[in-house]
Amino acid sequence: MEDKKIFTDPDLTKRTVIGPNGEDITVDPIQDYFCDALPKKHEPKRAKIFESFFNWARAESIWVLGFGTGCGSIELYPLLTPRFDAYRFGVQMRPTPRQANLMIISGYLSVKTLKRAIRSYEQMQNPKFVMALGSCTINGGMYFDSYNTINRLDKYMPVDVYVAGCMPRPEAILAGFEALKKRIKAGKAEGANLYAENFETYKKNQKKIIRDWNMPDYNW
Amino acid sequence: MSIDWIKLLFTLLGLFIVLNYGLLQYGMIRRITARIGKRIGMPVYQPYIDLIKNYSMRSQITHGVMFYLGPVFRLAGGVGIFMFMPLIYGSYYWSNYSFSGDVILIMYFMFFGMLGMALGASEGGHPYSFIGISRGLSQFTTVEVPFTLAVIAVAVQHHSFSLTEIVAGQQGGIMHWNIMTNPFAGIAAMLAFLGMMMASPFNVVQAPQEIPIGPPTEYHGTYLGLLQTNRAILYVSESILMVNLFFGGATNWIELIVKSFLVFFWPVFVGLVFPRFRIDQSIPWFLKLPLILGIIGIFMV
Amino acid sequence: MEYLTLQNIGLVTGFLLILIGLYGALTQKNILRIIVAFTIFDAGLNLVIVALSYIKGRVAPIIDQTTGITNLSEKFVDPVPQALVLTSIVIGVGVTGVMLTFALRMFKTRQSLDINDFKETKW
Amino acid sequence: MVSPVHIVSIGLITAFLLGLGKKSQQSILVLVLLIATAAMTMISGSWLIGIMTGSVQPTDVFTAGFKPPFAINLRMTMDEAVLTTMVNLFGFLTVIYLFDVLKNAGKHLLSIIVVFLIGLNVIVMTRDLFNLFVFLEITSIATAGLMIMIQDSKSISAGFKFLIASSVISGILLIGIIFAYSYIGNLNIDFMSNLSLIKGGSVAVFLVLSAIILESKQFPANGWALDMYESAHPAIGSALSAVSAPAVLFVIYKLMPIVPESWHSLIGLFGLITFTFSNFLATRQGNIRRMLGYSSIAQGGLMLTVVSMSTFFGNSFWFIILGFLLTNFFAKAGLFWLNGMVNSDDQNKWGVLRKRPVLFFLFGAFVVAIAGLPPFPTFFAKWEMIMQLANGNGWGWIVLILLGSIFEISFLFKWFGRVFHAEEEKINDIRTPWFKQVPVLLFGAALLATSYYFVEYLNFDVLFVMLPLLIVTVFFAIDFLPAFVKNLLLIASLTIYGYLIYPEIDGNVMQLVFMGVFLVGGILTLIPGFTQKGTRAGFYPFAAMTIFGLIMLVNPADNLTFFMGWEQMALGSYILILRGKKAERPAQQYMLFSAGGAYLMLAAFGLLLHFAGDTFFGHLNGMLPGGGVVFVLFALAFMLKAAAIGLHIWLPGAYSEAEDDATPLVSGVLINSGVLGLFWIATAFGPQQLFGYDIYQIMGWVGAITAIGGNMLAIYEEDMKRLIAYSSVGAMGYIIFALSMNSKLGLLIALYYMVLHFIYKTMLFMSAAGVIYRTKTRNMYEMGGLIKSMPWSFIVVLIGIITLAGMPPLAGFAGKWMFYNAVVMKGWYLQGTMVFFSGIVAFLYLYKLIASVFLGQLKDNHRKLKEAPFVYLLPQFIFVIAIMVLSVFPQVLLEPLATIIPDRIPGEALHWDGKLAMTSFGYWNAFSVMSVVIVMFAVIFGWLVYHSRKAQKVKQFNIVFAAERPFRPETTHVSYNMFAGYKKALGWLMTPLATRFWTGVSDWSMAIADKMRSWYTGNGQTYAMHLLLYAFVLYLLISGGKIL
Repeated sequence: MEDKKIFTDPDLTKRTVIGPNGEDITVDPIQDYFCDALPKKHEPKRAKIFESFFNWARAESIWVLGFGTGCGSIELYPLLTPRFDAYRFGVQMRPTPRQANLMIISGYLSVKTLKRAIRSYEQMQNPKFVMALGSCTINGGMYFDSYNTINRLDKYMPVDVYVAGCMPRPEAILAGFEALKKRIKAGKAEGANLYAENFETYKKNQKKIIRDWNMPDYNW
Repeated sequence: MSIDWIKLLFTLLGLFIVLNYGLLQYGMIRRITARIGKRIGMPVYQPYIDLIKNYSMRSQITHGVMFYLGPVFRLAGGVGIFMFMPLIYGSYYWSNYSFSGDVILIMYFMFFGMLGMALGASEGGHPYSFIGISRGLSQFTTVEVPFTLAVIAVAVQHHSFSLTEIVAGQQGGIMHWNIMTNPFAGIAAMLAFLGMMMASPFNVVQAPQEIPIGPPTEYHGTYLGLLQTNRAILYVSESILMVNLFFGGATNWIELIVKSFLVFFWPVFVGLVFPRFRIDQSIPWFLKLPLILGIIGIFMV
Repeated sequence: MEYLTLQNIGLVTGFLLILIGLYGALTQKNILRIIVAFTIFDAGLNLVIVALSYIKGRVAPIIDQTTGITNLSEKFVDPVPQALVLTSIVIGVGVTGVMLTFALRMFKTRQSLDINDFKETKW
Repeated sequence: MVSPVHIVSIGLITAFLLGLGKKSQQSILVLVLLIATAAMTMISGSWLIGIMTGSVQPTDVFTAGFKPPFAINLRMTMDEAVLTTMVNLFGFLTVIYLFDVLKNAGKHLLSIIVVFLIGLNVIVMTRDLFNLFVFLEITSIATAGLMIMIQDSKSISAGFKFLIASSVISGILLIGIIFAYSYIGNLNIDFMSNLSLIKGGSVAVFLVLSAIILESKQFPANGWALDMYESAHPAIGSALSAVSAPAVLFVIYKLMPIVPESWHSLIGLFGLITFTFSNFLATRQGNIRRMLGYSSIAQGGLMLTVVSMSTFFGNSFWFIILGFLLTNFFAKAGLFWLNGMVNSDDQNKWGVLRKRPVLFFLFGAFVVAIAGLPPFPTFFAKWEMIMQLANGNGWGWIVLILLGSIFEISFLFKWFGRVFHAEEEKINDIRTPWFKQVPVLLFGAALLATSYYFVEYLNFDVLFVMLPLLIVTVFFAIDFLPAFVKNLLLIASLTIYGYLIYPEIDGNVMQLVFMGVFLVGGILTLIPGFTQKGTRAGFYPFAAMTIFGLIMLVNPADNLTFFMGWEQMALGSYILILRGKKAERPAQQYMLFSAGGAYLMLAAFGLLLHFAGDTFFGHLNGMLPGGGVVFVLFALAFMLKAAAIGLHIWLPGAYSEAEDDATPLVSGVLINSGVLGLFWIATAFGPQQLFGYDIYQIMGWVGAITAIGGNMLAIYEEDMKRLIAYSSVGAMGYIIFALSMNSKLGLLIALYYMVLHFIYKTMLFMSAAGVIYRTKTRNMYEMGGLIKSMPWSFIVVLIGIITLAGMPPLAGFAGKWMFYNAVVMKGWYLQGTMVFFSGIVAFLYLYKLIASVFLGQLKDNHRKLKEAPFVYLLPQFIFVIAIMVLSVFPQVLLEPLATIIPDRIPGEALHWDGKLAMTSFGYWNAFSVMSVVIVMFAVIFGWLVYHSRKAQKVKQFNIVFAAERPFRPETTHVSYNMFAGYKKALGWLMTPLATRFWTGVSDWSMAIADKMRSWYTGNGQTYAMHLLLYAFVLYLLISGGKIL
């Protein structure tokens, strides 16, 4: 009888409120509060020269979403210190997913965090990139048989660069940035479009893990 | 009504110069900031790349009409200040559209962008936008008081609100600059300038660690590009305003750039040294020393 | 001794009565006593009226054998106040009567004749 | 012509006849009484008419065949005819009114009524002192008899107290009479003119006079009278107030010739003290009848003043006394009678009157008449009295009258407001049989007729006063029509009126501007009224009254017209405000402050008359030497209306609690009357000094503080309308500041800003009204995200706030730009900076207004809102167009406005070079600024729209929320206490000093009144003591401190 345990969120269930003139207004939060459009694929510019110019700019200006998961987030901060100074490579931290291009999944993802990570990822704008740190995002690492962590990140979102290690040192992450830049400049970093194209698959995978997905499929 | 096309061309050229200068200046400042933190820092041209990248974002979202208008207002405000600002003393073509109005027009045009931005960000509906805006507006009220006193002092001193006149009155060497002839007003304005630039210690408006980045939380892509463009233009324009008001204006571009860079370096310098004020600390701060200096400045005339 | 005329005695007595009456009216707590005080007050008033009109050596303005019918205006005291005093007495009686009526009714409502018990309307 | 003595004889015969009747024939007896009173009325009435038309000569009736002084004579002249008619008519109506009571009462009551009437008639007519005494006593006994008509312990004990008091009084009177007789040898008033010259004779005069004064219930020796008013049957109370008091006052009038000249003013002063203090004590009264009693006594005091100073008032005496007498007669009687119908002394139960619109209207008319507001006779009488007093330098007197009037207004309108708002469930049923209604209706009609004659007598301008009054009257008459018809009619009549009046004022730019503001404002603010359903009873007459009152201010022929317009506007707007659901207290505050302002103005008019003669204050043309006080009084009065800081506390409540669609009228339009006045005094008086201080300097500071204070207060408001209301305070501060700069530019700013403030504030209030109409709430934190459902309203608010903030390129900037120039020219840097600061502070609340209502998160219950109705939007967009035109071509307005400002005002004017505005300090070209901005804006917007053409539209919760989602709109929308940080930083500026001060004033005066009225202990003996003390003090004052 697992069904009974499913928690229904009172903020997301339909409800009736009384309008100013005494009329009944039915509010369906999912419908009314959230945009339920699905992601679209955004084609690159047809003119090759423009596209490569833009890709160069994207590669040289990587804005990282400050979202730390797992133990790897501690390895991110040294990037900004004089010793490693990721700014040199055009890498900057942004506090809001709307403005960020790169999401760094810095370690294992518990199911709960995965949900948030996906939301944040979806709120980033195309083109967007994902860098995954550590073994945990590749095969679960030491949490391979944990009941509440995922094993493979790229089942849930398209990953551009994996940086191996447990955890990778900042130098490795810097190398990861370089690799990502190459990928972007080569026009291969089309993760956002990949996600949009294979949205159903990704969503299915995500929902398999996240039982209480009670929001519209795509978080705008 | 005949339009002076050559003048328009010069104005646009000036705008282009100022935009580039602003972006480079920003890069430069970031670089200098990095060096103070013993880092190497980003390339000087990094702001260009950021700008291009933002304009090249493929997807965008919108929260409504006002969401669009916010950045438009903001940039129009910034460009407006530039448009009504005489750049080079004695040059007809580099005086932009300053014949439309005097320093008061410029002062009030600052609000134009602020209010528009505030409305646009509010349309986004993000609570942090509201909080950031309420802080920004609150702080702005007292920032402007010493600044206004200083402007009035200068205007009284030169018997004109016209920036051209004010610059003309300061010609003839460093001792004629208003910062020398009326140091109190000058210092009051420079202190107020800290607040206008929203640099630390007065950057609680955007407070990245606290309310992501305040008003523009929801802005991205082209919107953010507009805002960045505006920042480049606005900061330089405001620096030029300070140069015109207190540092003798400029008779050529080199002088203008050097002076405005030095003026702009003042809030950066302060910001690197001091930590951030809370909003209820920063608001009264401007009503203390800067206000007193401003009042002395006005009665010095 | 020249002040000790009948008129002055009347006047002084009258005013004394008036004062006594007023004093009584202002200090007595019993309504009936107040009414009595007012009758004293009235009596004093009337006495003053009569005394004021008294002229030494003259008689009351009533024609009888002793007065004859000639030169009456030199024999009589001023007749007008006499008439006034009659009216005044009548009115005094009337007022006293009304007051007594009120006293009766007041007693019926409260079973009390203390004037301090009738202060429900104030301020 | 029937001899007046037959009034008495008919009465006596009737009294005897009634004695003969049997209990079973009570109805017939009542009929007999009715006929008798009718006959008495007819006799005195025929004399009145005869004397008025001149067909009959005033006459003396000699009794007993002798001429006075040997016998009693009754005189019948105009005065007596008026009074006896009043008495008898009143008696007649009382009989009708008491029909049910009399039918069931004993026959003695009928006799008592007749005796009472006879007594009063003779008191009025007789010229014989002793006869007077006799009939005073008879009246007293009859009054005592009437007191026990209702036989509860209250009225019995009150009757007894009355008997005690009247015994004491009659004692004093009798001694006085007898002394007078012994000195002078007769009893006729006409033969006593040299009594006071005889040694000791003045004591006799004093005794007689003081007895009568005591009889006229002067403060503070009047406890017995108050108790009577409180406990007697309302019809009897009404008789005491409406006929007894005037009769006694008439006796004083008769006695005045024998009273030494030097006493007159002292008696007058005592009367005035009664007026002031009785009204003062009445403010603490909850019991209606006692309150009416206080009020009657106060009116009596005022009339005593007039009567005792009849020689001083000279030709105006009749005008003044009739004004007070008739108003008090009709209105007080009417109110007492209404009290009898409502049958409750509890103000809360008076709400029942609302079920009878006609009676309710009359109730209002009575209250307003007593309060001395136009167009009722008291208003004109008070005006004339003050003018005369001012002529004679009676400043202290004026202060007392005005103080008393303020107290009067305070309690009367508290009552009125309570009746207007008393809750339905507390309302019991009202019994209004025809015989109770008829007297009230008659007296109501008579009051209105009297008012008509007074207005007619004063010969007002036809087009500017009589026509408006006529229109207002018509709207009272057609109040039963549906709302939209009346709305249409009012708009039409305003339009036609504008058309009629245009040729009159064409060429006078100032009048055109203000008339435009008032007329156009009136018309446009009425348009939203089309959404109203039903009859909307009572709105349109008062809306018309307000608007036409404003119009009267624009082109007044003299000070009186101006003042009348002012009061009329105050009254009309008071009702409009009172109509709001929770407006009782705010409306009361509004009325009090309005009245305060009006009375300050009245005092100023008095002073002006003294200094400058009978000129209209706006036409003084320059310096008025030593007019500092006048100027300050005027300035205070107008600043009250314009809500300068400290005097502003009425404004937020009044504006926000008024009906939503009436708010633009009472705020945006009406507040300009204050500006009009200020502008007038600023141009007419020139710079003035008070105690060596430059008044303009002070006003400048007041304006600056007002600007900051108003705006600061607005920041923390959560109520949409209160926020806009406080913003009005700020704007008014700005205008006051600009005016007090006293330079050409300053005045230009004030005028320009007046027009602009009118436009944007009306617009904002209407827009707010539209939003409130849809959302049914005024709290901004309950709204949010309305831009999607109400885009047009949003645009209006946006334009409104940009204008308000003074941002280029819209019209508001013109004001700011001129302001800087003016400040720098004037040298008021500090004040100027304060005003500038207030301007930036305005951003805070403007942002709050637009953001928390239109932006942010849409609330659940507002999901299905529609745009505000078209009739709300139409006027708003007319205003928007006006703003747009002004923004591009400010010279359209600024150039004509500049012509209004007289040349003698110092300072530099604004120069125009084509589209370029110039001063010696700066320049500004609105057209080119606008062009630059539009081009720039369009380019950037085009660029952005092109770039973001594919942007995905998202919904309200699609925001980054730290990887979570918002829970509810209510918890996501930031609005409540939005500027908490600001409060923390600068909240100390908001210490509500003004509110505390006024609350303190009110609390203290209440406490003092409470303490003072405990003087009336309720003990008959104490009251008797009061009488003696009063006489003693009066004696001491008259004799100059010597006991003998």
